[in-house]
Amino acid sequence: MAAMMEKSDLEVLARSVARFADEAKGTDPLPGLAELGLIGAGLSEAQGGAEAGAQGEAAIATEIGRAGLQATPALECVLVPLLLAGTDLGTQVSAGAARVAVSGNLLDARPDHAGLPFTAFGPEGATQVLMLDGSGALRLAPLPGPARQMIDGRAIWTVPPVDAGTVIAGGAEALPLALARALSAAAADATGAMGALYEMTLAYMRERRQFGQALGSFQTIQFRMVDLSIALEEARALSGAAARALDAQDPRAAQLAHAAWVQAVTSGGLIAREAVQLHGGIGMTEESATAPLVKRLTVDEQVFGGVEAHLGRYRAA
Amino acid sequence: MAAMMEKSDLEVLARSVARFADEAKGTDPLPGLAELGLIGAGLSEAQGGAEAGAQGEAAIATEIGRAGLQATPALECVLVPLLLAGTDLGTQVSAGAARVAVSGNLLDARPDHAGLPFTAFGPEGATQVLMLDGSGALRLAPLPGPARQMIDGRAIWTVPPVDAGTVIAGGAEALPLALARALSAAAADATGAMGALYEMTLAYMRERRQFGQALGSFQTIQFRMVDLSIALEEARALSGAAARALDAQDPRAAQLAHAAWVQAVTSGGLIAREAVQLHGGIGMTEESATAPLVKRLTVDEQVFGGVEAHLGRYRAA
Amino acid sequence: MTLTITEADRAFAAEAGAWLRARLPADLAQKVRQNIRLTRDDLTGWQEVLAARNFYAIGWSREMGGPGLTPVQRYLFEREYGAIPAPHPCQFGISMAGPVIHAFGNDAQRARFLPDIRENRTFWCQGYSEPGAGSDLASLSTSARREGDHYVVNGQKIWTTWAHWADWMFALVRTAKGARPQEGISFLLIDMKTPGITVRPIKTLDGEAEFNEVFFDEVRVPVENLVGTEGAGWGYGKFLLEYERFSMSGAARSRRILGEIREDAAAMGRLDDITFLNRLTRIEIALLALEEMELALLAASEAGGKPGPEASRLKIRGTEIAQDLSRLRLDLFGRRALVHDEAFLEGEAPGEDAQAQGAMAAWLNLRKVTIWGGSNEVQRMILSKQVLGLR
Amino acid sequence: MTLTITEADRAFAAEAGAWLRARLPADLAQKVRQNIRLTRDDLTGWQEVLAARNFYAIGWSREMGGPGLTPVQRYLFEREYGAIPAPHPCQFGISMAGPVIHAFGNDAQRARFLPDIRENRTFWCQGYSEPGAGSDLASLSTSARREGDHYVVNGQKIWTTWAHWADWMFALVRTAKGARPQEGISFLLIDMKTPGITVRPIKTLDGEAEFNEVFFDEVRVPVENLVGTEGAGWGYGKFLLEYERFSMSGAARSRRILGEIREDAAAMGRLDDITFLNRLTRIEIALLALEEMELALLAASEAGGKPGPEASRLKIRGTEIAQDLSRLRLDLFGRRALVHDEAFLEGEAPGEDAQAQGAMAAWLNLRKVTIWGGSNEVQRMILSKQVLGLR
Repeated sequence: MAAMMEKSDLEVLARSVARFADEAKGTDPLPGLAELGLIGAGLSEAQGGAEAGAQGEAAIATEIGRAGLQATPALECVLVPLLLAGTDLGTQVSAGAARVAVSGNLLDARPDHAGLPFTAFGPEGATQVLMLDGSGALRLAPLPGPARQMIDGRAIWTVPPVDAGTVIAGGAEALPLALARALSAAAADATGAMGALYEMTLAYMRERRQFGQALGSFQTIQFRMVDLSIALEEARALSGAAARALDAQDPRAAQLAHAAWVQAVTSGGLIAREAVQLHGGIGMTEESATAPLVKRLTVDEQVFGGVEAHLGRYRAA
Repeated sequence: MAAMMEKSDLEVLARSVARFADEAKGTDPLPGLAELGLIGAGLSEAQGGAEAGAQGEAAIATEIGRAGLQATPALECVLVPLLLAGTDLGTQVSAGAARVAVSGNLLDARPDHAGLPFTAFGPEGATQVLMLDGSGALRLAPLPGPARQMIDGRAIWTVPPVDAGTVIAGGAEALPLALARALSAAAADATGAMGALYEMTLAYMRERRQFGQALGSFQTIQFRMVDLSIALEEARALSGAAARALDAQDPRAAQLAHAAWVQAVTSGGLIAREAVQLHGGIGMTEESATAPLVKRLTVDEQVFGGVEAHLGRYRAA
Repeated sequence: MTLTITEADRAFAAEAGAWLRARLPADLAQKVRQNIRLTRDDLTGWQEVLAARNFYAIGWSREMGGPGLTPVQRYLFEREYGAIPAPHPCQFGISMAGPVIHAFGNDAQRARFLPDIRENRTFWCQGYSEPGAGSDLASLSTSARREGDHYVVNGQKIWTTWAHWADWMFALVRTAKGARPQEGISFLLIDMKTPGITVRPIKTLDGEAEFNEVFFDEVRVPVENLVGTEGAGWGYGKFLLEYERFSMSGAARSRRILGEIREDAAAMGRLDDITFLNRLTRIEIALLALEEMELALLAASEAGGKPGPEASRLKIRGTEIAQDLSRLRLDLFGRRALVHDEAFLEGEAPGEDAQAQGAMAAWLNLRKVTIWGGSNEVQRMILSKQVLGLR
Repeated sequence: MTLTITEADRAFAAEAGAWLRARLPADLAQKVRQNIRLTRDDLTGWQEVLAARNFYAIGWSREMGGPGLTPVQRYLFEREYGAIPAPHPCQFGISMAGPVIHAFGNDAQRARFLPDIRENRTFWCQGYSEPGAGSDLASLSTSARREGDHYVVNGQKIWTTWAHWADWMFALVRTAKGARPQEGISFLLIDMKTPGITVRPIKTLDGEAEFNEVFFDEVRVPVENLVGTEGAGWGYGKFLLEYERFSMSGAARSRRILGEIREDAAAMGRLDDITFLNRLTRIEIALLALEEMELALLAASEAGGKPGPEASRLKIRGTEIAQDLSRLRLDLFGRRALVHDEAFLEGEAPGEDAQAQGAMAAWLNLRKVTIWGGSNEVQRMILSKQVLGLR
């Protein structure tokens, strides 16, 4: 058995992250995350972590996703700390003193980028990127310039195809497990975002009146909300199962992580689309509290890969 | 321009087929079809037909599908007469004096049956089957034995892999156009069946009461019926377009036939499933007027091939 | 919420699974695998095997004379059971009549009916639906008028599964006209051999006749066959519907069928067909989610007792998944599924392509699962009102 | 039902298409192709080109000073128009204000407003929706109280596309409280330069600001700007909604975008990806069906005049298909669509991967099409009541 938090500890952790996340909306959350020990919290104590394991990472990601913070916990709190565990840079990352991005091809576990530029994701201000080089080695390369923005405000880089930088010893071996944990955290993040969207939509259906009655009294609305609630429960069920399996070192863990992500994309896509449609015009606007979450889910699907890619990786895992 | 019936002639044809079809329910309809000149009606007068063209064939197929007769007009009234046009056997077929089945691999336009037994479809009592042999030639082979039944009562044979029988000269060349016309008729047949199912379901929603009100007054039911009506219109639109394009010798005609079939399967599948579900327990029974039509649509999808197969053939056409 | 599964639980499940696999007759397994219809003897014969080890009334407490499993053990047992191609046991006695009689009946009724149910000596059917009251049970109209120490029953039930095989029916009947339609409904146990009962089979789309209409013409039922209080039957009926819902996910069975489809596809060389594979994997992931939702609900109800209306989610998704699987199987076999051989389906003749032949009938037959047991529309009504609070 | 297309019709369409292709500025075409936001000048400049040949008010009769096309010619023109990456012309003047003024206004209003609309000298917006009345227009509350020869308008409109660019608004306002909410609504033309009007842009998900809130604070509108009869505005509004619905299939535009996606996919070497291809082909077939449904409705209305409520089907499917296409495009570009460059989208800087960059913003922006113009839910209500007769 690897690190596995007790249920009561997980609830305490979730509550403290939720408090932080509510306050950190609209700010750069990384200093606060570092201060609270939430970067690399899933690492063992020997590696400087809090033994929170995959379930702890999922709890952190869920609350960050729910609040729609300008962070990608699957990368900043999970993948980068796991891949750099035991290095000086890793220690700096966990302390909030260094910021490292991750390349798209690494997320795909595909060494070949065919000499083409590739994308990288991570915290604003990162100066280095973890990537897979042409030989499949994990490499830490300099980022070519300042970040650009994605539509939800998070950072993206376009990186020229260089095989420069330092090879991280043992990184490629650590990759499969680290990616599974990152994907589990990404799924948890999505469940947080879609859970908040669902609650906002349900509240709006109760309060908004049209044709002389609450929207929620129309049977078509009721049935659609039921289907959203089922989609949400499905995503939560698989996200939780993936994190528990990772902590239990269950041989199905990597498969479950892909399954959790497929379900997160499926449920999240439905909930995001319906949240906009059911909110009507308001849901189309920047001003709606739903907007950052709709964008977050839409962006993350492309960052971590869509359903079809992960159906294949599920079968291969 | 090939044979193309005027709109008013098509309506007269449709009405007379409808009259016949209502009377022929539960009987062997082939003698009557032959008597009315509906077998091979799409052929030119020189070939012994009525110059009804693809639109006439579609009108015939629609009414047979609507009534759920024990016939497959796409095969018996269209494909076999077209492939045997100008032969003595063709004349006998049109007169109702001979019955010929069609192999599944011919419907797929795939010569290879890899030495495996294959299926054949056509009228009860057929003794010969049109098939593609291993070299791609059209061949008329003896049927090995009496027909078995499909779940909707129509005939099916399992044929051992023989390259016996007579090669039909020119048959392989006539095949692409004949198959497009057969597919167009199959789509028309399906629109007839799904149109009848839709009408029955709409009537039932108006009359059946539950929880103290007509089912049709529930908004979820209303929206589902709207979606069925749209699905029906889509199928009708493409089925009509395919038949008109065939008669106009439009180069897009074969493509449109595949498109019409894809739409027929998509709309027909939805309408059949919803007809059962919306009728509730009654819809599950043999006694319901919906039963033969639900089965017909389900069977025909497998006989003529499902969506994925025809998406590919659409692109290749 | 996670379930605590002890080593003892695992050992129990492993042993039960091994026992089931060893006992299931090969010919019966093949019938189930090939979607061949079962006879009454097929079903009761197998239930006899189960009952001999007290595995038939599997959900019953020790107090009821059952094996007294914990919810976790029960879940693990169902998982083992679903993994083998065994018939789904008739539930009307063990999961419906039995629990209601135990909960609301009197001691004499318990002593008279429960042992026979547990030991597979009586075959039960459920008299709920009526032509005018399918999903809307409150509007039922079959009447029971009191005459001395009998109720005289008149009316009609429909969709009565296996009424033609049944010894007993538990029925909801109207004993009074109440202000609300739910009032005045009573729960009656009816001996199917009583004069005045006519059973007419209803064939379903696939040609099978598991449903029936049951007509009651002045059928005299002794008053001692009333369960609980006259007029309180609606509450007992609802108790059962919630019970039923939970067990209707069919996840374990779907898991087995998924495996069978993968085997069939491998045999047909279809495992390089990405379109087919993606459909299969999507269903597999939906099934994983269903299994985890079931576990979560089990964990939540482990402390709190009976499952809440959230169980409607399991019924909805479980039945949708079962239908998706049967459709995938039909599409996999394609034209090979088109021969419809009544003799084969009745188990009277070997099928020439047995694996494929049942696929069409199975797909048509499975349309029922989103209709019965409270249609999926009714489940969505329950969820929207009781869980989401929308009205 | 089939449409009769004469040789003259075809010649007209071919000539119009060639003219349009020759006139469309390359930089404007590129902006449209890359989903770059348009400026007011982009739009009015192009409308100027169209108006010079009387192709702007394309649906207008000769009597209104328009080109007087037959329905078939109009359809063929729209097909040619949709095939080029040209901006969708602003419809509020030509398709909405103009036809209502022509049908229900007086001669003075016709003379004053129609030529300016036709010749692209005035830019119009539509004052329908309100915060409390989106799809449910009958409950609108912006008031117009009569004071001498003016109406004094107070209240708020929302979702007013291009109000920040508009010279004029046509608005539904409440001039009286009627027994039914539809009564007491009037149709008013409001000069956007009138004191008391405040326009506040609303940014949509994609960062664009095409929608606005418009606030009215004691805004004085001369009574001669009332169209038709006071209190009869609801009828005029409905006249427009039906008009709008028919033109909202967007089939020609979707056909062009489908072609662009195929080109992009070919350039990316994705045409051997069966999963992608099947999605593309499914949408293509849905689009074919939409086109044929549009033709059938056109043929049916050729004799009968204006399109009926059946046109709601075109709106529903047309918008769903447009969204499916934009989603396919987003998934095709994947991570390449993730850079969000406001300067690029504003047309102020070249994009480094211009073809891909607009895909995310376009997808988010297109969520609106199933909401506006009568949400697709409202279209389904119309169809179920008016076509299916369910109530």
